[in-house]
Amino acid sequence: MPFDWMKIPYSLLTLFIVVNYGFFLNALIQKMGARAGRRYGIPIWQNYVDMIKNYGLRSSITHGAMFYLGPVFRLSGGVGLLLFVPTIYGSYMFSNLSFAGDLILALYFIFFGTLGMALGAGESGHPHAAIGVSRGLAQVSTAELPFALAVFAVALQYQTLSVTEIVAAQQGGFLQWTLFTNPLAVAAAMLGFLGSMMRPPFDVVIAPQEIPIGPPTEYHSAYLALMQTNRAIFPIAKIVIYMNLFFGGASDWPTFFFKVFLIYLWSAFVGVVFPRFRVEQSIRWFLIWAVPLGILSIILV
Amino acid sequence: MTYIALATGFLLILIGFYGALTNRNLLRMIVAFTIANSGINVVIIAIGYMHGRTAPILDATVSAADALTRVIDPVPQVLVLTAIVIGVGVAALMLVFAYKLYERKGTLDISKFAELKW
Amino acid sequence: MKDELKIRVVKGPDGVEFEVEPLKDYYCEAAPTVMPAAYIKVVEDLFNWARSESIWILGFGTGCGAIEMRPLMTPRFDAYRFGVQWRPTPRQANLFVISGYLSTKTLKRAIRSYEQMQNPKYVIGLGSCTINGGMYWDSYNTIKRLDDYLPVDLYIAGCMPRPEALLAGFQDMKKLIRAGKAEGANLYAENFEWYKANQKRVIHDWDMPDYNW
Amino acid sequence: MVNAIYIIVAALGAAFLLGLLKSEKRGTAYVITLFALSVMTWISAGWVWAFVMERAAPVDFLTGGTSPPFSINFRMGLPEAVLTLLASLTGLLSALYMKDVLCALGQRAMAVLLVAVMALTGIILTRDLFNLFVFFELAIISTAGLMLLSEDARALAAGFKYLIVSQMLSVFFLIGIIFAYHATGTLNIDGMATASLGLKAGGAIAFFFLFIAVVAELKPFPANGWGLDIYESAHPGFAAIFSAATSSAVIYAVDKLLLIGGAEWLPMATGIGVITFLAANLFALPQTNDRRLLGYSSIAQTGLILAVLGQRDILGDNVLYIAGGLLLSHAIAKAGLNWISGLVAGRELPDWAALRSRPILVFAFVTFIAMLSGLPPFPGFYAKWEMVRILAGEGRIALIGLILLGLLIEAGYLFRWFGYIIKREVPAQSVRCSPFQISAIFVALASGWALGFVWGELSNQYFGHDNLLLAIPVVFALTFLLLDWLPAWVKNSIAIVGLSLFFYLTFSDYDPLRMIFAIIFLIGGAVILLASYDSKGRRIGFYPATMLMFAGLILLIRATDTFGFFAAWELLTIGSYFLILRGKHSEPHALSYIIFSLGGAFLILAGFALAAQGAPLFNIDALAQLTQPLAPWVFLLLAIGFMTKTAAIGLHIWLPGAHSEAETDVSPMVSGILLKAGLFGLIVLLMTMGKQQLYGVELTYVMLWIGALSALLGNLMAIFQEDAKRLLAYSSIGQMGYALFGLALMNHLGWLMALMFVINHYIYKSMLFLSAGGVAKRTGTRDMYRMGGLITLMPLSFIATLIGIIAVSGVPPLSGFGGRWIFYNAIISSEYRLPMVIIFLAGPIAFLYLFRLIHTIFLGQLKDEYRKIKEAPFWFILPQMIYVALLLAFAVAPGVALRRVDTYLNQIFPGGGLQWTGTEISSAYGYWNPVAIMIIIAVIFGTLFAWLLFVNRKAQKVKQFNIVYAAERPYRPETTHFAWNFFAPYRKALGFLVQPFATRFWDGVTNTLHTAADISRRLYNGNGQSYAFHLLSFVVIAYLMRMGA
Repeated sequence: MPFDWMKIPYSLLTLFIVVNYGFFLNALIQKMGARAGRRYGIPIWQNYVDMIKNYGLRSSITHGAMFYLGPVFRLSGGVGLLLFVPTIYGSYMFSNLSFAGDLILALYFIFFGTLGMALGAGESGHPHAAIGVSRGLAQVSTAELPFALAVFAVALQYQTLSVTEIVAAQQGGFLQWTLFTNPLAVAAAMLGFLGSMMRPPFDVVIAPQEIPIGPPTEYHSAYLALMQTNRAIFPIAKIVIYMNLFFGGASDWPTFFFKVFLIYLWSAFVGVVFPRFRVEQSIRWFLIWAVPLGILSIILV
Repeated sequence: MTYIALATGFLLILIGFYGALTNRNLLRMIVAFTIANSGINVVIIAIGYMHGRTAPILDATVSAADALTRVIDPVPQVLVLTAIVIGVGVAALMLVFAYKLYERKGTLDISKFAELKW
Repeated sequence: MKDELKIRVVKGPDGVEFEVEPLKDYYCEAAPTVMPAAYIKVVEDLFNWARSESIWILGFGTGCGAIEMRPLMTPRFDAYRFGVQWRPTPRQANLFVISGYLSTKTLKRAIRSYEQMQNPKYVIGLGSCTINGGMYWDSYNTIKRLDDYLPVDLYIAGCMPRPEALLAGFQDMKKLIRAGKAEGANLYAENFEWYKANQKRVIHDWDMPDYNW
Repeated sequence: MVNAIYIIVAALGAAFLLGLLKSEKRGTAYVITLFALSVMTWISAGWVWAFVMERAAPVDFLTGGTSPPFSINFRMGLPEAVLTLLASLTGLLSALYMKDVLCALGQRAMAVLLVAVMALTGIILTRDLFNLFVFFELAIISTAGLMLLSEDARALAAGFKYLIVSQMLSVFFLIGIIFAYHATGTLNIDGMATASLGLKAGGAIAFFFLFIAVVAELKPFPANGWGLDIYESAHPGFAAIFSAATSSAVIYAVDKLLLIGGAEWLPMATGIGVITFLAANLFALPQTNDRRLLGYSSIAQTGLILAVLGQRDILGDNVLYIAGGLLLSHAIAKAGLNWISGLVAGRELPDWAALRSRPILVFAFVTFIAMLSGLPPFPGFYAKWEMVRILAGEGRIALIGLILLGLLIEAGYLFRWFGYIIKREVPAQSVRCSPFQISAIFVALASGWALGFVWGELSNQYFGHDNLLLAIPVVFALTFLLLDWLPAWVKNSIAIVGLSLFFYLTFSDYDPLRMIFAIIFLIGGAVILLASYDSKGRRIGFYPATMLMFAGLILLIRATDTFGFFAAWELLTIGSYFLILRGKHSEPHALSYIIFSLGGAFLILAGFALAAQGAPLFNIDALAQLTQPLAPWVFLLLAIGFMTKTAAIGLHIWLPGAHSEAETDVSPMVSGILLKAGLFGLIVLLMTMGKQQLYGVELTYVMLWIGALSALLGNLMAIFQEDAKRLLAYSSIGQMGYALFGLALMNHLGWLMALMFVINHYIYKSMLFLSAGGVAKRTGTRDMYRMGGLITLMPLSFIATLIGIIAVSGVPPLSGFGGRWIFYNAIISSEYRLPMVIIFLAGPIAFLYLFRLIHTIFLGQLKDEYRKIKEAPFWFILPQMIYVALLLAFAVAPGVALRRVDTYLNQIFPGGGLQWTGTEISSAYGYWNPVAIMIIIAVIFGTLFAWLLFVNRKAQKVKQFNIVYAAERPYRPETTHFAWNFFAPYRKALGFLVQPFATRFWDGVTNTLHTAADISRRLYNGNGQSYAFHLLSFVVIAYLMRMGA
């Protein structure tokens, strides 16, 4: 199959837009959180400055090969996730590298970064990193479940695993969105979404004082900069999937920005309202509240 | 007549079994079995007996020619003879065992020889 | 020295015995080096700007002044709007605020945490105690001059200085950084022997490598 | 041919001659005894030769010059010839075996021995009822006499108890004889049979007494306490005769009597036989004394044969083949085992560990217990197969169930015993034996194998099955027995070459589906065997076992009929059992493995038998033609049997121990390869039988649930393991659950996914087991929390593990993802929703244990004592690297293996397959492009890595304690390595799911059996009078049941 080399600059363009939007959105959401606490909050460009600062640190240490590879895995996971899913529906330019695989590829690629990050954190030899990973994996294993169920309900509903086709099926008015055609699946997925965004009440994984921010406790300078970049890309990439599956996708960038913002806002909204769960509490919470919805959605499809 | 003999025989067998099952003394048990053996011998004879005939011995009184009609069936008699011999043999062997057992433990109580179990 | 740091003989799974010297085998022995600025000035200026606008404070309260830092996170003072944030791990922190008096016991932890921060890193002495011992000038177990032990970039005087003073201090700190004058880490590396001698003079149960990477 | 009477004459003559000798001439006396026994053996052997080779007709020998009923006649036919040969040969070998004690006791003892053997041959030969009685009494008297040979002082009491019982029996016998005679007027057995004794007045009761008197000699339950006492206390040489020859003779006597009784007495024989078989095996369970155990086993075996005789109405002519096979197996094995017991000093079962000093004795032991358990290639196996086949054909299902249950219990205690021998500490007193004794055992051993061959030939001749001992893989495996003196690396090379060569020679035989299995079994086996080069020395016993397993595996995929399939199944089971048993602490685990496996195998046997409906040769493909109501039951039996091997949840408890305790290079074999045998069985089953419904429940749907639950619970249990290999073992349960799920989906993609799992699981599980094994070898522990930080010391092992866990977890770009992708496509087209949910839950859980595996071993803190360890041995690393390469290759080009299978599956599930366009693979629902994925990820990863390397080029490498530790410092690596109870929160939340319910259930079953047996066997209180009472009750109960029936 001849490869269309223009895919590469196009993909880089998508990447560029998403990175910037991610930095912006992260700061914005942080600011909104601050406003909810009646603070002014960080400047909107703060995350850029932080990243430059981290690149600008003169010294760094390494704990070994996997310590090095951890952030690389992490960011590759984020970038890959973004690029394996078409960003803008109907646009060849922003269909990215989605020819490589369908929804399943994206779903499983989410774990690429998680795994690599966990390995890097492990290599640091820090018990807090390991504790954080242990918590994170334990929590994500059940948090992903309602999402996986919902995804599958959607795949069953539209009888396809191709993201493009799923979006295509939702065109023609917002009532065609999965949100309205299969509300149970969306409900389950959106509850699962909370668990994967590392915001309260599910952020015991990175408990800042107890296990100083968990897995990345040893990471600094450029390592941290890479991970910060990922923090800009990854939530967006993930939200893109949600948007495509449940909210009709986006056929142009403004719609994209708007929908991504709203979906992101959902986790922020819950995050500022609720206190923190212990890990076993969140596991039970997902199993009791989110998973049954997912199961129902699969059965009722 | 036959029935009395048969009944006696079975009674002896039962007495023998009863004795063997109720007496703990080895010698008494052996005696009981001898009684039972006698009983079975009587039974065999009784079964083989035919009314009005004579013992299956060919001598002056019974010629070979009319033996078929005059003597009783010789086979049970033969069986009894063999059975007696065997019975004696077994009884003797049991006595030897009893003797040896007594030598070993100084008792003839069978319940004392229960080391082998389960 | 603590028992767990003494040389010990252990037996491997194959039955061969060998020595383990914790300080050598478990800790990096390298000394700190002076880290030059970026070769291109524009780049260094950019970095200095970023460093000044993104000050990550190590969340380590060493003395009573720590209480003055908490209000900075609250709506009333909200230091975040100045690019100031707190990090729970020294690896990610750039600024170490020694908040008030520093007992010799805590000094050891402060040194360790300071050394685990990455170059460039800054120290602010908060309150009089860090300048001359303050009201504890004759105490048997606090240090008197913080500058003898760690390279201090800035003092915020007072007993205690209020959060507003801290905010003002951060602004001054930013100016120092932007001007490229906050080179405490390099100073520390240059005068490493001197700092270590001072530190070891007051810390009698020294039980760590000379430089904590 | 020599007149059979000379058998008796030789013995009697020699016995008399002995009486004439002076008592000091013991040497001469011994020679005479041996000579007489040899003559008897020779005569019998001559007859056997005549019947077998020259197809001679049975001959009657008359004694009194007239024909019966006026005289006693002996008959010599094939069974008689074989049995007399057995009796006299056992006598001869025992005489050799007992040389010391016979010479010490003098010619009287020898005379008694001769009389005993003579009496037994008499019992076999005579056709006269009263003569039978006489020989019986002679046998009893001589038995009692021979009891005095024993050094055990308790033997006296045992002899006396025996005499008590036999006194009662002779009374019954005589009553029976006289009444039978009275009714029929003859004493000739054949005469009575023609006179239809049972139909005459009082005939039934007469026969009842006859029958009961002879059957009671077989020590039926519960009237068998005396027999056990004899076994326990007799001289082992005599116990061999008592067990092998006496039982056989008496069984033959029963057989003759049944000729008189006719068909209506057969159920009674079966009933007594089966009850005895079960009870004796059950009571043997808690037994600790070796000889008493052998006694229980002997009683059980004779019970089984009695039951078989009771089935002669349906077995017909096959009864000789079946009962004969069982009887000869039993006789040889029991003689051999009793002889061995004389060489062992201690009387507790673990004392037999002394045998380990002589591998030939261990081999003999294992041969004997295999013969007893009815394992291939011994006669018992063929007999078992034919018996179950015919019984099933006639619908005697309950009987099959009881017999198989008994066999399973018997195998249980026999293999437990074998475990003691291999694993327990060698006692201080070693094996003491003379060349005579060894040669006796050796003859038994040789005849066991020879009979295996003969029965194989017979099976070929009569039923068209292949002789297992002629199958090339089996022969190849057995050759290693002879080559065991060679150094391990030579044998290893031969094994690898053999496996590869066999593949090369046969690869054109396989369809694409079987091809996958053939490659995994043969080539995969060869690759794993590379790791075996690491073993030094000779590694006695490893190669025969391994090759036997591989022989079974390869025969399994080559089998076309159910017999071949089942035989292969049992072969691979035994082979793998021996392999697993080799592990250091694997004794209990190997035992539970063999019990579960045999249990499963018996279900398969029953299933096949049920399917065949009596047909001697049943093609596997013919399973497809089965119809209701039979088909679902066959399906059920076979499916459970196969799922035992794949360790489906509930039947899984053997797997973790067995796989984790096995040796380093064995774990990958039993996990990566052996588990596939179960999957292959399931594939064959589902391919032929398809979906089946039982009471309206679709069985594949149930399998779907089982698969899903196995996946979930296997994974869940894996995350709580501290032991690396145990973790991998539990993970296998989960992985097999996925494969099972895929198969049970019964659609094209489901099967493709299952096959993908087959390949993947072989590669990564073998790799991970080798890697974990290599680490365990270096660190001396398998507890992960004791390790940590090994990445720098064992980088290659780390890479293998890393690649392995990425592949297992299904993360792109490695091949595990392909499996998941097909999985999703498979379930999207399936209408089963609920089990899907379960398997969804299982997916992410895999990450938990996989991360734990790599983290706690290779990352984190390195411990003091492991600072100097080296990379795993080269021979462990080499296959791992091959697997890494394979995984990467398979990840990029899954089509190499799958495309042909995909096409092939179209025959079974038309449509619904995948499209292969260029490098892209697509289904009706989705698509993926493995090459593109690999390239994209590599490019992204490479770019970012290069960037990070550039910006962090000056990073200072620090050591393990250079971590921020809340301003403190770590104290010791042990307290800094977070590894133990790694997923504590998970346990808090979901720990209730992994309560060992299955383990508790099976423990409960075995405990109940043991306790019941332990309480019930107290029936045998050792008192002779109680035994007499048991006998009477037995007679009464038997009578009441007979009359009731």
